[in-house]
Amino acid sequence: MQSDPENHDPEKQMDSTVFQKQTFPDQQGHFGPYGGRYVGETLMPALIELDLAYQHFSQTRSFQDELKELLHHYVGRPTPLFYAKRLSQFVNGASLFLKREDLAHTGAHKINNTIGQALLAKKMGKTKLIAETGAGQHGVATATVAAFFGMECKIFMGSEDIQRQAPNVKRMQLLGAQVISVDSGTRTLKDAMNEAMRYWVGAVEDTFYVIGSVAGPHPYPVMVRNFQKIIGEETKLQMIEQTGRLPNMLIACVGGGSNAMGLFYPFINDPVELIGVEAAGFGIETGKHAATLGHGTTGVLHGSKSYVLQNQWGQISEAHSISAGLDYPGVGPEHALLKDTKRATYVSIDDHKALEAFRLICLKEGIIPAMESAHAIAYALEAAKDKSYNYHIVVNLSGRGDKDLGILFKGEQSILG
Amino acid sequence: MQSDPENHDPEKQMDSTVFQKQTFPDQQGHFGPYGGRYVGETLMPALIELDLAYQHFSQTRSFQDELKELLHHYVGRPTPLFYAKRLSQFVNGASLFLKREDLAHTGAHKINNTIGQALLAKKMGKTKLIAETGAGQHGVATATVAAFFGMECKIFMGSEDIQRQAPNVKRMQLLGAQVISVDSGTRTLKDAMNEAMRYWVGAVEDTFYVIGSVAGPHPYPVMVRNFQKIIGEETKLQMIEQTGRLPNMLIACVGGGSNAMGLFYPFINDPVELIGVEAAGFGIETGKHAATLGHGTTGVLHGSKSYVLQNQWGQISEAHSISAGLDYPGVGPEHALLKDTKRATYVSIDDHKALEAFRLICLKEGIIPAMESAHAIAYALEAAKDKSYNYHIVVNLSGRGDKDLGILFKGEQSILG
Amino acid sequence: MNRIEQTFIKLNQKREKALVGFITAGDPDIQTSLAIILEMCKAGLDILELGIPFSDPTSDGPVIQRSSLRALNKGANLSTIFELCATVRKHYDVPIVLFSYYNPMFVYGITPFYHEAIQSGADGVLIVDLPPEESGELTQGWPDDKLSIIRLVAPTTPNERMTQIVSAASGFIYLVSKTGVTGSDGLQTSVIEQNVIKLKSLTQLPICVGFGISTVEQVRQVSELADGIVIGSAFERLIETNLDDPNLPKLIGDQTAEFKKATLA
Amino acid sequence: MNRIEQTFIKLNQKREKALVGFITAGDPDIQTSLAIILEMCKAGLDILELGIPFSDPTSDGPVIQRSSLRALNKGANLSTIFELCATVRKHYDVPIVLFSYYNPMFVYGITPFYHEAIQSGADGVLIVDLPPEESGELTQGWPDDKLSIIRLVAPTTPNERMTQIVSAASGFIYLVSKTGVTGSDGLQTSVIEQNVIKLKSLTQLPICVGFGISTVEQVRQVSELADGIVIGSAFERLIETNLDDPNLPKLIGDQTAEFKKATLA
Ligand SMILES: Cc1ncc(COP(=O)(O)O)c(C=O)c1O
Ligand SMILES: Cc1ncc(COP(=O)(O)O)c(C=O)c1O
Repeated sequence: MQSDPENHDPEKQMDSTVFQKQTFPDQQGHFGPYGGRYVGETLMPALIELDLAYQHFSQTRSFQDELKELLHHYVGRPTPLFYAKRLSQFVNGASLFLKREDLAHTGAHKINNTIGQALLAKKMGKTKLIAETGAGQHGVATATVAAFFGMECKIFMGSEDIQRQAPNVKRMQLLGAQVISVDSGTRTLKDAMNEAMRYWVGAVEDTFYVIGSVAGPHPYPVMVRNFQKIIGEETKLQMIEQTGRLPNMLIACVGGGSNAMGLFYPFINDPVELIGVEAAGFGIETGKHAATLGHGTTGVLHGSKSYVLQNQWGQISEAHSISAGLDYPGVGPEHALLKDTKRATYVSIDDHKALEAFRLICLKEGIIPAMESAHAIAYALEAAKDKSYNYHIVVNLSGRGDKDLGILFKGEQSILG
Repeated sequence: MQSDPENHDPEKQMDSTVFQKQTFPDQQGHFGPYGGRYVGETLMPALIELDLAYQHFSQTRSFQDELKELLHHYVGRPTPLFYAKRLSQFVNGASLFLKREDLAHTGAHKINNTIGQALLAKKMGKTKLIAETGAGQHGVATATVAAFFGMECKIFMGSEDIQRQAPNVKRMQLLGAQVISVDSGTRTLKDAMNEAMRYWVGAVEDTFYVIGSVAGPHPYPVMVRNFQKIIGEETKLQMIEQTGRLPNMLIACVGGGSNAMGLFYPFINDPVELIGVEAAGFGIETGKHAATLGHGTTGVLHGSKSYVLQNQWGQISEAHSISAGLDYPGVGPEHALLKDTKRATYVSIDDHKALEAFRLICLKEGIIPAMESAHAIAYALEAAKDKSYNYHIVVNLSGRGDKDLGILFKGEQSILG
Repeated sequence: MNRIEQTFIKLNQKREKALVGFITAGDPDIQTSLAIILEMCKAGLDILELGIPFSDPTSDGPVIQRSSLRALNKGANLSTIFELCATVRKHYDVPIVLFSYYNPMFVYGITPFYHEAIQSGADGVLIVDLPPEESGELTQGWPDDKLSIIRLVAPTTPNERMTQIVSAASGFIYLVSKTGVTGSDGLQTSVIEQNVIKLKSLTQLPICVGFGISTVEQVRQVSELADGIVIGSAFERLIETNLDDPNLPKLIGDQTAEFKKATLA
Repeated sequence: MNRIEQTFIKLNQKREKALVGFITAGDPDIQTSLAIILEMCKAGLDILELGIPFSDPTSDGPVIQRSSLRALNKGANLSTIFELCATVRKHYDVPIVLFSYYNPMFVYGITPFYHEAIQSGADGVLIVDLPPEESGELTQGWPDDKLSIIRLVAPTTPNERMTQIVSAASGFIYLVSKTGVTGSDGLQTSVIEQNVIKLKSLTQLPICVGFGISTVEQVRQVSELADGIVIGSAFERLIETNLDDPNLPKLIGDQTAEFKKATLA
């Protein structure tokens, strides 16, 4: 009963050379058969306005200068690219480099995007920001820029995630944002996003919805990717500076997919392997996972067409991951295209392996990573194994793990043993 | 009965021009009448060895290169210097610039020092690190570099601070350090330091004691200041780059005094006002404060002579501050000299005002500061008031406030209201 | 001429307005749902909007969210819903509009969906999150235009865009009364009136107004402005508060009759 | 010749070793402390090390930390301690060494301290955290050398430094038996022996060994190597475990007598 786009979408036959001939998305936000705008009519005009405003302002010199300035002096960019000598020695294979998004203001890559969107909101004359959040990083990053630009801010967060990522809730509150607990559905990121969209429908005139990943309706996937691509741009320069050449492989975790797209995009036409790592949760075989690209099917969720985790009737499934930021049954449409064209490869890492990698990088490099990022590291450790040291792998350390202390400790006892 | 050094120390008559004629400390670690080495004989040889090793290695090219490299790629230096436009507009006086040590790896300036000391420990062939910690930031920074250099690590922390700064305890544990709860005395930083020194006496052969501030016996005050002075060096370059000239005033909080010395030192012979902000706790008049320079007397604590909070019999008093990192009845000896010569001015800010400033910078700039740093900001807000916008004040944002969420929230309720 | 057109012609002649009733298919279960619908038809419902429950109904307020959840928990799916539709069709000639989010249709398959819908007697579809821009895939997959495509116009829709929307629509136009999700409070009749007037200048299609209409008085007010009134959350709220009442279908039927009365001139 | 020198000469003649007893002045309170000291002297204590309690005793283990705290909580301070010292002096001729951290002395005032100490009959000082490098301030503040300055040598002290230390010392040399704070466990007689031999080649001063000596057997062992044995934590532990016993001074006296016996050749 699954409508398989392979059958009626000729574009699905594209291979990875397509990126040399064409840029994505098209005018309507389509990445091949994916993307687009699937929202209620109330929101359509807002999305069209947003698209035009984004196209206009993002091209102006003043917007670009202001953004650059903020990224440098406020966010702390460029973030370092760090050769992880001890981790590399430990795996005794490829050389591992870490892109240190954990050092960005608020502790993750998310702020690259929120500061861009908030600046756009300001230019558009919007006075209020809303956002959904899973791990709370996007919520904190949005609350931060809202405070910075003097805007009102509401953050929608699943009540389960509020439990899992308590410190981030407090941070948002200190930053003056109202955190709205979402009790519907799975009480995680998916439902927070549902609720944010519902709220937006009623407040669309003065409210800017700051989506936190390369998901959602057009123009969000392209806009967020463009705000995040600074990660890859810096990485490229830094690798060339530090090693004299491009890396062989890039690895990033994929929740909605923004840190991965940000890292991958500037390398899309380079001979560099791109690997996205999804959360395998309790294990793919248990069905309790968040490997949307690896084990999902085509569908429409949160305003765009992409891969989703769903049952045969098109009802969205519950995702599972120890990491709230990956615990999402959807994924950005550009990743769907990268997968189908085989330009990128998507793998998955379960909770257990992510915890092991988490532990390892704490102990070997003195860096406490976000649980999300630990998934990328875990896969990097595997990928590095049978390679030589002159094979260079860049792993996006998308965030720091302070927010995860709660899930890592039951009372005073660490679950890492 | 107080022995007042003014009476028998001719050096006490020095004024601030002395810094143009002389550098401090002398060979034995004296900053005028302050500093020195007041420790049991068991430790003296270790301090002498450390002094020689520090003098030797810190001059070598390989040490300097390695440190520079680590500061850049691992710690994330240079940290930004950020013009706080909204805060400046709010006070409507001087222009405020924030030195963003909160963006350094592990979230505070402390790592500038621990990475230097750990590198030195490695060169000296030591295999174990110990440290005291108050706010936990120095403990985390030490645990971090211990993991990084593959060394064993023990962190001594007062049991009251373990309560106040719970997230940092977890971080240290994740980084593989053993956190040793200190139940003696006031159960805060002072006693953690006592206990670390005691432990060191018994383990001095293979163990390097990483002191976290410009306190302790020689060579710690000079060594820590030199590892921290990168803060001021960067600030100088950045101010000149951003404003074309030196700032008018520098403001930093003073616990042991390392972030302040690090900021001040490179400006010591420049026409720049230096202001250290101590914690006034419940208020100076209540006697429950930590304003060592402002309201202490000369004494010997933790191996060096400086100002201390003590009673008439030379028994050390309990310090009080909402901020664990300032809650210390001693202070680095170089500050004592800066105070006596009037080269720097020391003021104090109580818990209440620190909280207000904390709140303000959260809401105005989207930055959650460490409670320690909030003291510096609070004073900056006052100092800025009657000045014009072309009076430039740099405030050292010594760390981020993630660690302080516990003390700011009682249950789910923020004490900020 | 399909049943929707016929209905509006008939109503027009009788100088009545259309009462469009939204019911989540399968809430609280398929059997009761059928009983409810039959009672509604008996009570004079003009058009049935049969909601296909979706796990993530982002355009809906809490009442319809909960009704969708109840239906899904009792196993409602497109297969049972087409059966339900066919059963209704056996008893009544009421036009049936299948209301859906796009994903359940898309996953079922665009073309199979079309055939099953026609087969079970449906007359139109209203796909809440499928704007004209994204409709190509659907219309290309459909062999003909026997299923009307009801389109939404919102208070935020600019004039040019209205033109574009109505030209892609058939059956009737669903005018969203206000910005907000279904079941939101408050009714601004002046806004509705303006939008109806604009739409009337653009299309011959009947205009039905929905979102947040829940009282008889509101039905009466909107009846003076538009060709039809859509009631959804009000019915679902009644279901929710009387879940254990064996008389539930009758209650909904009575409510339908009351609303219907208010649509008479 | 002061009392310390006289004592060692006498002991030497009797072929005995010195039993040096450390007691925190004012623990558990000034009265009991006096009673304890008098009993110790009666039991044959050779030298009294009278500890001035300090709030932050970084060279001391938990036993002496707690004893300091008890004394401070009961109000012990330099004024009451000088009185205590003077009272002991009235009854006994035992040499009294004031043991202190530098801060209480420094804050009292170096010169006033000297005069009060002499006045109350003290014979020397041992300042645990004042190395020769920092002693200038103290010696410059003192009018003469009537108060012996006992200096510490540690197992970590290199040879050259030993020379430097002993040349600044008077009274006796306090050889720290091991790396660690007071009250630490374990005794390495071979290390002690080596250090005593080294020191003997550098100075004529008697060598007393302390830190971690707590049993009669250990006293016997160390007596064969050095000129005196310092016992501190062992006494304080006895105080701590018998705080409520009215017989406490006697208990300490008995223990002193036992230790003293072990110092006889
Ligand atoms: C640190 C971190 N990494 C990764 C993610 C996943 O999001 P994305 O895939 O959009 O980068 C999150 C989401 O919250 C995050 O906080
Ligand atoms: C963020 C922060 N600032 C300041 C301090 C105070 O130390 P210092 O005066 O040595 O900079 C601390 C100590 O823990 C700290 O964590």
